[in-house]
Amino acid sequence: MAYLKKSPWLIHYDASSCNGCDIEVLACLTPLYDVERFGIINTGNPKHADVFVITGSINDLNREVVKNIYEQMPNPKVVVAVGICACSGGVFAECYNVSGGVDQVIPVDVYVPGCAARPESIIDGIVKALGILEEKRAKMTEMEAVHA
Amino acid sequence: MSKEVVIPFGPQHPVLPEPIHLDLVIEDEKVKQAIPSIGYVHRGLETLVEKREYPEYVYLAERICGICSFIHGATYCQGVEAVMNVEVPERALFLRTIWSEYSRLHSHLLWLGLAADGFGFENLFMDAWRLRESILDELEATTGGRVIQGSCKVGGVRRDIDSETLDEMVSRLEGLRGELSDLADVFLNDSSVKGRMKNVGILPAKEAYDYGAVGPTLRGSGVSSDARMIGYAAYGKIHFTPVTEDGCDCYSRCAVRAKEMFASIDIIKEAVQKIPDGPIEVKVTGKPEGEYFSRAEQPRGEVIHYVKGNGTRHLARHRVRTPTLTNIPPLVKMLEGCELADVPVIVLSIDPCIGCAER
Amino acid sequence: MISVLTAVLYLLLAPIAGGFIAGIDRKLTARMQGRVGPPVLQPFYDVAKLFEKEDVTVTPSQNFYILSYLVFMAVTGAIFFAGGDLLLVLFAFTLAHVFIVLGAYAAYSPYSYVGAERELITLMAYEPMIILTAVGLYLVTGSFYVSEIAASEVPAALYLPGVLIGFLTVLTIKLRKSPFDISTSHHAHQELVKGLTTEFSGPTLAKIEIAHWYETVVLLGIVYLFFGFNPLLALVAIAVTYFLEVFIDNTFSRMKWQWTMKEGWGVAVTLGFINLAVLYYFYLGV
Amino acid sequence: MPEDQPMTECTIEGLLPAVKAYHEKGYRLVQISCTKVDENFELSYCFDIDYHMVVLRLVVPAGTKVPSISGIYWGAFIYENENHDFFGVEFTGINIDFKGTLLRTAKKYPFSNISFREVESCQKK
Amino acid sequence: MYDLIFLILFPCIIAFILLLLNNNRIRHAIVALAALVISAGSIYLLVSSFTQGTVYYAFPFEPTSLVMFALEMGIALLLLYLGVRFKQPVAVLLVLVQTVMMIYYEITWGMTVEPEMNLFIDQFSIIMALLIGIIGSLIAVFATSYMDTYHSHHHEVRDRRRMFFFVIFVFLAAMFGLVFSNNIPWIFFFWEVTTLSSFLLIGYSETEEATNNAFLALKMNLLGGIAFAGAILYLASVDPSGGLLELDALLASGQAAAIIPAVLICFAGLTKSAQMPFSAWLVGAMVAPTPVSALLHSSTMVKAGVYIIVRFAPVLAGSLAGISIALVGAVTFLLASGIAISQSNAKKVLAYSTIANLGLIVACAGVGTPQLVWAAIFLIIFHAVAKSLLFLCVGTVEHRVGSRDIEDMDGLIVRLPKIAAMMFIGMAGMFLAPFGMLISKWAAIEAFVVAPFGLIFVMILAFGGAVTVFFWAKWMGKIIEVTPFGENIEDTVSTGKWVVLGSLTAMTVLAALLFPLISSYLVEPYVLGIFGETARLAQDNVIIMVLMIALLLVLPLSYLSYRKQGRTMPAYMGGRPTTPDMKFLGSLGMEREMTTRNYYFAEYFGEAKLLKVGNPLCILLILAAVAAIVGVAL
Repeated sequence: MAYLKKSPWLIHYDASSCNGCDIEVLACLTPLYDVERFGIINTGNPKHADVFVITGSINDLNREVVKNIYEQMPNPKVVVAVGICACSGGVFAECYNVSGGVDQVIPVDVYVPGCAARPESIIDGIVKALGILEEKRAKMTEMEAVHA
Repeated sequence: MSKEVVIPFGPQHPVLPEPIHLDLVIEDEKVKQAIPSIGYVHRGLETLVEKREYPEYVYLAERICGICSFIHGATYCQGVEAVMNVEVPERALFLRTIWSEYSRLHSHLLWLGLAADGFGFENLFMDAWRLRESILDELEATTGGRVIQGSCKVGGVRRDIDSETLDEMVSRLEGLRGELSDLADVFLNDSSVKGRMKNVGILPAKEAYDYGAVGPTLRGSGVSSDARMIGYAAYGKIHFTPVTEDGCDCYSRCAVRAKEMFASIDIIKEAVQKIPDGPIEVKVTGKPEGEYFSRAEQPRGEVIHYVKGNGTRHLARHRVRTPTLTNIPPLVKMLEGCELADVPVIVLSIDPCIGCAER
Repeated sequence: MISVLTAVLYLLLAPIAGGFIAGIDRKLTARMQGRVGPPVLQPFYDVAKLFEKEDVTVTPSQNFYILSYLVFMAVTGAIFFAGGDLLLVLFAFTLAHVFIVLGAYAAYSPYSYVGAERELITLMAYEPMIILTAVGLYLVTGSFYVSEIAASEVPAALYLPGVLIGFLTVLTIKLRKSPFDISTSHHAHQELVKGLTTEFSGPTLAKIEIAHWYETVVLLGIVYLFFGFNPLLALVAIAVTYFLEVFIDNTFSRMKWQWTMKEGWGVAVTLGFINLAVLYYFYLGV
Repeated sequence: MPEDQPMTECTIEGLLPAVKAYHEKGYRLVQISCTKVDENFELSYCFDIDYHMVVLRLVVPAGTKVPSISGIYWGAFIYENENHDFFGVEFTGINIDFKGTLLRTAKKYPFSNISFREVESCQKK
Repeated sequence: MYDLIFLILFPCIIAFILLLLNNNRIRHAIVALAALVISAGSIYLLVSSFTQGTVYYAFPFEPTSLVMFALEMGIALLLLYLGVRFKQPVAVLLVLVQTVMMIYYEITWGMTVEPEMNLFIDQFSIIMALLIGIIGSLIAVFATSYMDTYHSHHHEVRDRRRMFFFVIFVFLAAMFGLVFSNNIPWIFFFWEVTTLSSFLLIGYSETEEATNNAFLALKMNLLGGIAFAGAILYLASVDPSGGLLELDALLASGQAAAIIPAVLICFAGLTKSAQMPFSAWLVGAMVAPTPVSALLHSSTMVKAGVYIIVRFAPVLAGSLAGISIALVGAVTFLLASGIAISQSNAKKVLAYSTIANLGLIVACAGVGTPQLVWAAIFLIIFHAVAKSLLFLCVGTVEHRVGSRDIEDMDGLIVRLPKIAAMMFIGMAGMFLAPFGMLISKWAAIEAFVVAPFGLIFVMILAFGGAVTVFFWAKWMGKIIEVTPFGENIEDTVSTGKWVVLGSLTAMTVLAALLFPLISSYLVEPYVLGIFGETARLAQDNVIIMVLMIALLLVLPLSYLSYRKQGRTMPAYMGGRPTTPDMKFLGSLGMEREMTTRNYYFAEYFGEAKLLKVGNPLCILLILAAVAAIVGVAL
């Protein structure tokens, strides 16, 4: 089993990134990096996604949006925070409208560093997340077994 | 009984790489009303002038946006230099010009790809982004960063490019010209692409000018307006005419961008020919006092960095007016009465960079 | 006339064949885009993964329609491969499609709703040409039965060039390939997110995928009928057809609903009608 | 070479006539920006024709209601809404009034109320 | 024979009782009882007669004809009075023309013609009698409680329920008379009674709109009536002995002799079945209380029109006039289906769907091959059942929800789950695969393929069918949306209504299940009797379809397993936080509510737009048919 690892579908959301990490996430799809080799698809729809790739930090307006997207994803799911802003707020941490990294709102499984994060490290991060995804699935089936 | 469908379009939406939201009111796929709303990526970085000293603030200016990064940095520096009356060495100005045009190339390729994706031509998206990688390679090789370069500083630039490398870069660009024109050819001549962009999102010249459109959005409506003609950096020394198209629709805006890529190559080529030897920076001392509206042409249009110094190491005010912000009113007009399927194409046709617009 | 054995074989093998076709499709697409692309087995991994996921719904009833969609898509194919009446196959097809549309409606979500409306538009666009295809095959082979059409020695494709081209056009609509992927697309980047399938997740989404595999096999089966006189040629024709579909998918932008209608009805009233009119004149003298 | 950017000051009554004059001469509205200087708002209206930029400066005390120029330059609403959201400058008669929802900031009028930035930590976990 | 006479006279008796009676509760009881008796009577007719084939009965001609003539004159006087009173000169003129024609006939031939076999029964009549007897009386039962609610909602409308039920039962009687008569003047008499009845029912609410629409219906039907009268005059003049005034004799007399009266009578059929350019009256008729619409659309009135055309199918078959008439039907089918897309008023959608389906029946009958007649009869059956169900459901919904607009039917499955399920079945019956309408359409396609000029019909059928799927499916989608708001308000529906709706739903499903039996015991023998050959669907296909229905009935059981599994989550709203009733914060700080609306494409399928095409085209086609018979006459 464990087909999750072979077919991770992403959803990407730009929380309050400067676009630097966003375009690098997109660049992962394109011929040079071609993440579809690993079965990764950028679905753009939370209900189809397994991996939540989020760039940029949290502000007051997008807090609910990030939460909403996360909740709408079916289990098991993982969150990958891409770029320093998503990890901690980065250079904008002191801005009045920025309240910090994504982990304030939703649990983050993998932190990808960089400003902007390079496609290679983004792919690395996602691959790492797949391991966690698999653990979560195993736990989920265990829970189901217990309940049943 | 009203037959109107109300759809929350965004902030999270796969055709919008960035969060912006529209409340689409449609009837039979005809958009009755579409008012955009922004604010999801607002950080408020302009207030950080109080925490960062003006030379250090360049990093922040560059991170206003990850696509127009270099030009933001350069325009900010240009503003501070104007306030402080710094005479920047010629070579640095030429290098800024070269990098700016590389940024424009990568941004236009990025846009062409996203636009293709917006009207469902995945292959074209892939092709545009494949070519974009070779531009990014040049940027990375010469500055060290793919999307955020960090090579501009108040008083000049941080890195030099030796003339051999410059020549190689030009010859590689010449090599790329063929592939780029193949790509542009599809955008300009493919019937299905034309079908999706011709007569979509009409913005007549007068409205474009009156509503404050800038950049390709304005030039696509036949108004020749390009901030590079002001002659900042080394543009004054380079022969150049703005690209305009007079279709006033998405197709024209696309054509402007496609053709500007070649203009950029020409500019880089000319700049490399004319680049003088010399230092790449001057030492800047003192504290800025005074104000200046620093203007430059970004891939998306004219950007303005307003810099006001008060005689301390901290600026009193830094305000960025980005092209996307001022292109929003024309966008509101363009969306009126369009088709639902045209919404992404029209929104993308102003090349929105929300990261810029909201800072 | 009706063969239960082939129907059962279809029920068992079609998902495998359909999955492979989808895998080859993705590989080909990637190659055309200058990418390596996923493994050929990727569609199977995707579906297997979806079965491992949680089934999140807006309302439980939406899943009922999808189950019906899958079942009737399978029934459609079973009737086809059992050699049943081609028109009945087409009507069962419509029934199956209406079910997925209803599933999208049931969810009461803006995107799936618009997707459902658009799916109905595509349904309206391709239906006439599909019916004319059956009629054309009847005119040259003298039967509406798939078994008899397939066994017919008449080179149907030669008599029905217009109908064949018309059918290939609407095949693109049916396979939801660009330029006609207006209701839901394989690539998410369209104005409707995932349109029709936006609200389905996990196992239910997997069922939609499997139903799509069943569908692909039947549709390619109809292509076979044009070349039934020479099975080898028919297989080549199927391969060429599918390659062509992938190629078209990669060389067109997505069209709007008006064009989908125009194309679908256009080929029916021009190519389909002219071709059939000629046949009528020669065969029936009317 | 820095550009020459001539600046004229105007009064609140003189604003609309001055803007109208620019509009009639064919100037393009470049931007409207605001700076808080002491207790005053310093509004800059930039216009451009043939790559020559002029600045119209209006200095008003906080709390003044400024007439909107969106009747003359339709697209001005975006700047006026922005300045309202950042500084709390009130514009009267905007054609598309977002009523403070264009950029919904965590703090109200962050650019005119600088004090909180000194006292509070911005990162609130 | 007595069962025929009973079925004609019994509703009349009930009608008079109801006219005299003013007690609502007794009325309910009598209607229910009468409905039971009439249904039982028609079923008895089926059981006793279906094996006998065609049987003719001699019924005294003279006295009956006199009574009928007297009644006809009475009707004429009533219509003249109403026409004058409501200042409708055209209507007055038409009544006068028709009356003069009938008086002329009566004076010239009335005493000399001597038709003998005046009543008859065959399989087609049995089918029609079943539809009239069962569906018609179920609608009458439904009407009792419907009219109670109607009057409690519409205080401005004068309570004329006595008249209402009187007319309804007279209507049923006339329909029975129409399908049992072998005597063409008698058919004409019953024909005129249905015209009058529908006129009175449409104008029930006495509003200006209702009155105008009633007169519109009257005028159009009178136009048909005049053609019918013309046919009688022609037949009497050709054969003064009256031999040709017997339907069977006329049909047997061969195309050359029968084509002229056939076209005239079919013209009457076109007006009655609301084909273009006469579709306006049926659309206008929906101002009437919903049971009236149900009655007009399903088992009476319009079905009289297609009944007569199907009867004349053997005469029309293969003639140029027949093709023209068939094309009127085909064009009407295509365009009316198109118009249905652009309508959001549920009753209007149903009306246009009726017009479209009648068009299909006319197309089948006009071309008139055995297979097509087979299909036409099935279309009549399935349409009657499903359409009456849909009308009555819409009527019920209208009273509960307060609107008959489809856009107000969001989440009907939440608010009125059982009604919604019934509507669902009714709609499925109208356009989905294993159900009746589609079987008939399918048979029609297969038959048209080999028929003369078949390609044109096949094309029209292919396009019309596609359009049909669109407008039904989007409506279906609307009612099954599971909205997060809305309460179950179903308990206010009365028991009587449940019984009626339940029976009709059961009949929709049963008709599809029993279709092989109906085919082999009723329709096939009829077609065989007329053409000497018959049509049927291949047994394989029948088996497959029955299996499909079985599957459809089993699949809902899977619903039981869904309750346990899975998490429910609000719909995807672009990431925006949404309240449970789908409100969200929009631009400019406005609170907005997500709404879903169907597509209508008024600019492509608008009523005015398509009628502008359809009416002239159909007039031309009718003129072509007339030209064809003039050619024959010369």
